[in-house]
This record gives sequence, C-alpha cells and structure tokens, in this order.
Amino acid sequence: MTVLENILLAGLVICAAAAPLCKRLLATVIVYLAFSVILAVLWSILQSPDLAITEAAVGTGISGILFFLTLKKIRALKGTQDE
Amino acid sequence: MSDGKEKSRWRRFAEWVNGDSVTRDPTTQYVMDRRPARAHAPQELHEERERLRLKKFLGLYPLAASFLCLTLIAILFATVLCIPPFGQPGNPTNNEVSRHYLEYTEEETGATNAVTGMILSYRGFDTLGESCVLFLAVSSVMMLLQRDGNNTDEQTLLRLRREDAIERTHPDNILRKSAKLLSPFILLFSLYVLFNGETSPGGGFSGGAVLGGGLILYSVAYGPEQLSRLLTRSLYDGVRITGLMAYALTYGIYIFAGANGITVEMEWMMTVIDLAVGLVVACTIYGFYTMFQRGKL
Amino acid sequence: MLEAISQNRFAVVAVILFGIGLLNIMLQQNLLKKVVGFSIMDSAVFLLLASLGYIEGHGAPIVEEGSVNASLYINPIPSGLVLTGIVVSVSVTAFSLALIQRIYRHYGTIELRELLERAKKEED
Amino acid sequence: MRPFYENLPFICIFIAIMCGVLSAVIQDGRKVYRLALMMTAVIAVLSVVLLYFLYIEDVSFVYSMGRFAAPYGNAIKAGPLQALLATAFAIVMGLSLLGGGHSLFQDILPEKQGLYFAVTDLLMAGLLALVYTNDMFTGYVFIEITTIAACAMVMAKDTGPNLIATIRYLFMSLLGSGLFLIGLTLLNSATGYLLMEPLAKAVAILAELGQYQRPLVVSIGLMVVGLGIKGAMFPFHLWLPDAHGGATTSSSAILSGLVLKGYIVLLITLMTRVFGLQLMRKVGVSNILLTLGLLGMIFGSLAAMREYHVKRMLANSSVAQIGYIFMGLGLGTEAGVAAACFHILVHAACKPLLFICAGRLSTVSGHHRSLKNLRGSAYRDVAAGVGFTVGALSMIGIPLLGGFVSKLYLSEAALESPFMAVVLLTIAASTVLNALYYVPAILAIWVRPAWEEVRFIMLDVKPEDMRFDRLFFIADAVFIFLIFLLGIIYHPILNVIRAGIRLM
Repeated sequence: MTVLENILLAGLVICAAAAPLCKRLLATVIVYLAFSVILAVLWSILQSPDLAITEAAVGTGISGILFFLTLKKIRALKGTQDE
Repeated sequence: MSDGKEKSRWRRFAEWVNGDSVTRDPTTQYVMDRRPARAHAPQELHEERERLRLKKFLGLYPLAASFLCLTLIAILFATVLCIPPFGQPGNPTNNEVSRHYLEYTEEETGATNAVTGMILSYRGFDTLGESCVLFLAVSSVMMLLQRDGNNTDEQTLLRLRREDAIERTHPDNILRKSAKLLSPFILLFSLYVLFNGETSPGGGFSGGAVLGGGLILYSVAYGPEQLSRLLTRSLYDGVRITGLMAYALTYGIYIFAGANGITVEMEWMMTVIDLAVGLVVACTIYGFYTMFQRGKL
Repeated sequence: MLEAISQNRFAVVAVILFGIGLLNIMLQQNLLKKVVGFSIMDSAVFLLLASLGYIEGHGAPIVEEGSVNASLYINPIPSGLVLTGIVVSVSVTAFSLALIQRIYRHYGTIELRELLERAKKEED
Repeated sequence: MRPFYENLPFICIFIAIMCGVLSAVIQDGRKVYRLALMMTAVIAVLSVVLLYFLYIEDVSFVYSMGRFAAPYGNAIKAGPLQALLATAFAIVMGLSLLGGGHSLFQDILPEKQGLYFAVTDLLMAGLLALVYTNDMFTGYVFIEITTIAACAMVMAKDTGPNLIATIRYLFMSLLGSGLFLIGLTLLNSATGYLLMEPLAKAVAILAELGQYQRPLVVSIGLMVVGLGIKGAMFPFHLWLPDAHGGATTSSSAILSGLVLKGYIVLLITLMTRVFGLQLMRKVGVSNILLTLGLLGMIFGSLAAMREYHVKRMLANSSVAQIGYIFMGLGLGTEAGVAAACFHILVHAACKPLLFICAGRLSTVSGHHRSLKNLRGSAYRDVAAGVGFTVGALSMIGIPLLGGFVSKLYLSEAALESPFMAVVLLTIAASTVLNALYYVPAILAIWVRPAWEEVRFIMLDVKPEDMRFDRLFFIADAVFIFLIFLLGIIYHPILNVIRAGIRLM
C-alpha cells in the first residue's frame, strides 16, 4: 500500500509541475485533470470515500467541463500555440 | 457670488494653490504675455513614462515575488517536518470531538456516515455558508456571462446560431450515442448517492454534483433545446430558489430551535436539508454549464 | 531528516504542491494557468488537511449499526472540512473562468502583461 | 431558555441571507434596492437593541448554531464590540447604497441589478458572520463569501479595466485565503480544535509547554499575512487602487468602508480571543504588524499624492488609513487595539462619505473623474462639496471630527510602546502628507474656474444629472452627522469598545 501511495504522491508532484509548463493550454488543462484523478484515488486510499466521490465528480468532471468550455470560448482548442 | 467678489483674496489664494496665475497689473501682464507659454509635457511623454514605470514594475515584480514565494516554501517545509507524525492515533487532532462525532452521530443525527452527519448537523452553519458561496458564484457568473447588450454583439449571436446549425446537421455520433447510453445510469446513480448519503459515502454535495453532471450529459445527448423544453428557465429558477429557500428556512428553524432548547424532530430535517443541498448543487452546476456554453438558460 | 520526510510524506508533498501553485499564481502571465495554479494550491492545502485525519489501519467513518467503537474509524472532521473546501474552490474556479471569458471577449488576449498595458492606455 | 436578545445576531445573518435569495427571485432593480435598504435598516435596529442589552448587562455570550453545545457544534459569539461593529456595518452599508444609488442604476444594466443586490445582501451576511464568528473554519467559509461578493461588486460596472482589476483583486484575495487556510490547517494539526475557546486553551498550553512551537508561530504568521493581504496591508496593497477606484460609487464605498474592515475585525478576534496579545508580542508578529502599518501610512499617502484621478486618490488614501489600523494592532496592547477599533469606525464613516461625494461631484461634472475637471463642482452640488470637505478634514485629523479622536488615541496608545518616538513621528508625518493631498482636493472643488474651462465639461452634463438627488442628500447628511458624533461624543463609544475587548 505504501508503495502505491508513494507512486501516487510522485505522480501528483509531476502533474502539478508539468501542468503549467505545457505550451498548449489544452495540455495544461488535461494534465491538471490527471492531477485531480490522482487526487481522487488518494482520497480513497486515505479512507475518505466521500471526498473521492466529490473530487471525481466536482474536481475532475465539472472543473474539466468548465475549463474546456472556457478554452473553446477563447479559441485555444485548435491553436497550436497559446493565443 | 457677484462679480465684485470674484477677485477676493480667498480666490487669489485658491488660484495660487491651484497653480493658476492671476494677472495683477499691466506690467506683470505684459511680462507674462511675452513669456512663452509654459511647455506642457506632451501626452506621448507622459504615456511613455507610464509605460516605463509599468515595465520596471513588471521587471522587478517576478524577482520579489519569487523571493517571497521561496522563503514561504522554505518556512512551510521546515514547519511540516515538526507537525505531529502522519497516521498516528495519538495526534492532537484525534481528540474528544472526533470521538464524539464517531460515537454519537448515529444516535444524535440519525446518520451512520459520520462525515455527512457532521457537515449537515454539527457544523451546519458552515454548510449554510458553503451553499451561499455556490449561490453567489452562480449569481456572479450570471452577471458576467448572461447575454446582454454589454457583452454580446450581433457577431457572437450569429456565430452561436451557426454552431448550433452545424451541431444539428453533423452531430458528433460517438459522443451523442455514449452520452445517451450513459446519462440514465448517471442520473440513477446520482439519485442513489443523494438518498443514501446517510448510510454510505455521499450525501447532498456529492449527489448533487453527480446529478448536475448527469443533466449536462443529457443536454449533450439530446441537444440543449430538448433539455430547455424539459427544464425551462422558470422551472430552473423555481427549483434553485425553492431549494435554497427550503434549505435556509429549515436550517433557520433547526438552529433557532436548537439554540433555544426547543426539541423538534430531527430526522425529516436532515432529509430535507440533504435533498435541498443536492438540488442547489445540481442547479448550480447546470447553471455554470449553460452560462459557459450558451450565455442563457 | 529523511526519516522525518518519509514519516510526514503527505505533508511534505502538500507543501511542494502548495509551492508550485503559489509560484504559478505569482509568476504566470497567462490567466488560465494562474487559475490552474490556484486550483493546485487549494488541492495541496486539502491534501494536508485530509492527511491530518488519517489514522493508520482505521476504516472510513461510516459507523456500522450497533458498534460504536471509535477506535475503528478515521477522524471524520478533516474530511468534512475538505468536502466544504472543495465545493468552495470549484465555485471560485468557475467565477474566475467566467471572468477570463469576458476578458478575452473584451481584449482578445489573456496574457496579464498585455492586459495591463492595454488597460493603462484605455484609462488615459 | 436563553433570553430572546441572544438570538439577534443569528437573526441578522439569517435575514441577510434570505434577502439575498429573495433578491434573485424578484429581479426588479428598484424593488430589490428598497429591499436591501430595508434589510440594512432592520439589521441596524436589531444590532442596536443587542448592543443596548449587552452593554447594560456587561456580558458576552456564545450562541450555539444548532443544538450541539461547544466544542461539538458551530457557534457564534457576541459581545458589545461585535454588536457595535455590526451596527456600524449595517448603517454604513445602507448609507453607501443610498448615496450611490443614482449612479448605481446608471452603471449597471437593468437585468443585472437584481443580481447585484443579491450579491450585496450576501456580502452583508458574510460581514456579519465575520464579525460574530467563533469558529475558525466558519471564518474561512465566510471569508470566501466576502471575497466573491466583493469581486462581483467590483466587476458589476462591466468595463474592460474593471474586469482586469477584478481578476487581479480575485487572485490576490485567493492567495490571502489560501495562506489563511494553510495557517488554519497547521494550527489544527497542533491543537486539534476549530472552535475558538478550546483552541485558545490549547494554544496557551502549547505556548507554555513549548511544544510544537514552530507550527504555532508559523500558523500565526500565515493567518496574519493572509488576512493582511485581504485587508490591504502595506506591501500587498497593489490590487487596491484599481479595484476600488474603478468600481461604481456604492461598490467603492462599501469595499473600502466595510470589506477591508471585515477581514481586520476577524484578525482582531483572532489576536485577542485565540492567541492573546501577549503571545503575539512574544513571537514578534506584533512588531511586524507595527512596521508594515507604519510603512503603509507613509507610502499610501505618497501614492495618493501622485494621483489625479479622484477615486484612485481616495483608494490610495485607504491604504494609509488601513496602515493606522495595523499600527494600532501592532502596538500589542489593549489600548492600541481599542484605538484601532475606533479608527475602524471612523474610517468606515469617512471613506464611504468621501466616495459617494466624489461620485456625486463627478456626476454633476459630466462623469469626469480627474481633479482638474472637478474644479468648482462643489457649487453645482453644495451638499456633496460640504460632505467631501468634512470627510477630508476628518481624515486629516481636524478637532471636532472623528479622525482627530482616533489619531489622539492612537498616539496615546503609542506612548507605552518601546517604539514611541518612531510611531509618533510617523503619525505626524502621515498627517502632514494627508493634508498635502486632501487640502488641494478641497480647494480644487471649491474654486470657481473660468467659464471657458467649465464650458466643455458642462457640455457633457445631462440635465437629469443636475437634478437634486434626495437620497444622496440624506446619506450625506447622516454621514456628516456620524462623523461629528464620533468626534464629539467619543467617550461612550470608547467605553463600549473597551468593554467589548475585555469581554472578547
């Protein structure tokens, strides 16, 4: 269990560090969503299933939709570079 | 004020303070007429100076900010090494309050999920505040994005209509089919989470979030028109406001009665609050989605 | 030192994440990335808070009928607080994203540096 | 059964929340405006009643929110100081809405007015909860409510620079609440409580035993800095001039008069109720507050001197005035805190008055903002001119006006401090600096310029703007009355504040 925990924690740090470094905003958002998913798994390892459900629904699902809609509105989905 | 008073001493003083020159006698007048007009700094120079200041600020700012941040991180790092060790039962956090919650939640609130019991009854005021945050956020997003004369022009409307037309003629089949397949299950699951919050993980917030997600998926699957026929603006407003009102009122009664030592039946209150929270959260999330997507409900 | 770090690994990771989020908020010029940084920062605090309530070997705080032995379950308080916090954080994210949309519609860019220069010009 | 007046704080908060929800239902701007005004009036009356009972009986009480007593459930705590602040907040909120009403309906689109007032009502609820809270996490939640509401009020005017100011304000505020939350977490890890009374006991025990010293000190520092960022403490004030200067008049008045104070009141509660002034002095946080306050007093005024945009000048002057409050808190004595509380009241009366008068003056000058274009505008609306003058003189510290008394008491509190000389010199210097930008502003509005200069400005003035604004006049008169009240009958008010701090 500890090994899995450590892997997940390392994953969190990597995602968090990588997210803002991405050139494309779309990549930033996707990496951030991966961060949220890892966090949701960690919550359930920390024995807080309530948090896991909420994080999965709110942190990943809803934030993801909102981020994507914003990206669509600012026309960054198609562009290769930050606009 | 009459004209005679216009040249009073007060006025002269005031004009002097203001930097306006007052002509006193013909000689001064003559000298002043001869003098070239005071060269005002041209507008471009002023702008240039402002821009330079901004540039200097933007150049200095990252240094100061990163210095502050790194100091803060170092302090925090040194601090967390001396907080109580992770996962030990004897930590200060695990005191009589948490024991009380675990032992008496079922007896006192009727919920077997200690987390739900805690946020809905013991720390109810926080939860009321949290719902207010949600309500505020939706109101602010509506203020920003709801279509009005200020933020929408003909072009945007045209583009929206064009996008809708493209959507209708060339539907994204994979998305649509899978959304059609998934949305009933998600709605069902959300109801399960919503109603079973007291005995299993979940409760109002999680259930409401999943319900909101289900509504969004439904809107993707069958098109926004279909959903807005089903869930009209007035119905949406009605549900949202009723949810929040019912919630706030129930909480008001609960807090008032509890603080004054009046005994009231608790069970139905928790159910009402749980449901109302779910509705508020679902409406909030759906409201976010429609505002972001289309700018109207 | 190493032992202390591995003992408090959740807290250490939380501080690292907090630092990353903080640096992003302060230094990124792109508003959207600032929002991402803010979300990371909040998640980091939640991770720290939730790790306070965890007790090795104890289960989720869903009390079974009849048994009220408190030493079987983790501490429910931090979980409840984090639950509240997540919802608050998402509301704030939604609000800032809406603001970004409006700013883009108005100025056509979301780089803070350009925006500041434009706003200065508009005021003059 | 508890006496009925103990329910009043909760009822006030509840009324504010319900009005917020109702406003979103009604949506009609004028009706909702009236509802908001009524709400503030009702809250003010209820708070006065509460203040009367608490002061007469000289008690403070804990009110459990629900049937679970402390430390298991949420609770709020009210004493004379809290009741006084709630009264002041409600009155100032109502008057600011009243005074800026005219430009409010011009600046905000009709379909958004309902939402604006919903936000205002919830802001009131948030501020009341910040004043009354007895629980750290409740404090955090209501800090967030206040933050979002304040940002929504800034952006309500909906122009480009406004949106940018809002997002900068939002990010700074979020940074502040993030720091506050992590401080709260560290404190919770070492003590395990959230309610303030058990928390205070645990903190005292830890401080005595010397256990977990580092988390304790760091968490105090983080909370102070977090609230300081939101309260515009000196090096973190850069967001303030844009946000307060650009918003619509009522928003500016409420933001600088109340929102900044809400966070500072929470800070005062933490300092006196949880950590204790002695501990604050011991760990050196007091000295940091003092230093930053003194710097703020000087640099805020210097920044204000450079401004020619009247509202931004007022906003920068807020930084200086907030510096006085932090300086009072930084003295780390009860006298200092009492003086700071008095200054909160004074600033809450003066700054909104200045903002609504500046707003009115710029309305009668064709919505021009820079002081150059406001010349002679006082003759176009004498009431606004008089209000601006009284407010500015009070900020400078002329006797008989509120500002004088608070400066007097701040100086008196400083006499016991080891840094007496520095503090007194800074107060003197700051007073001179205040005069250096307020006096020219007063002269500018009272001097009649030549007609040729005004003509172009008058071309922009619409006839309906020149009409007598009754609501503004009422707000103006009441504010002037309040400033004189604070300046002349200050003794009873200070007694209430002292009793409040004793009963914290």
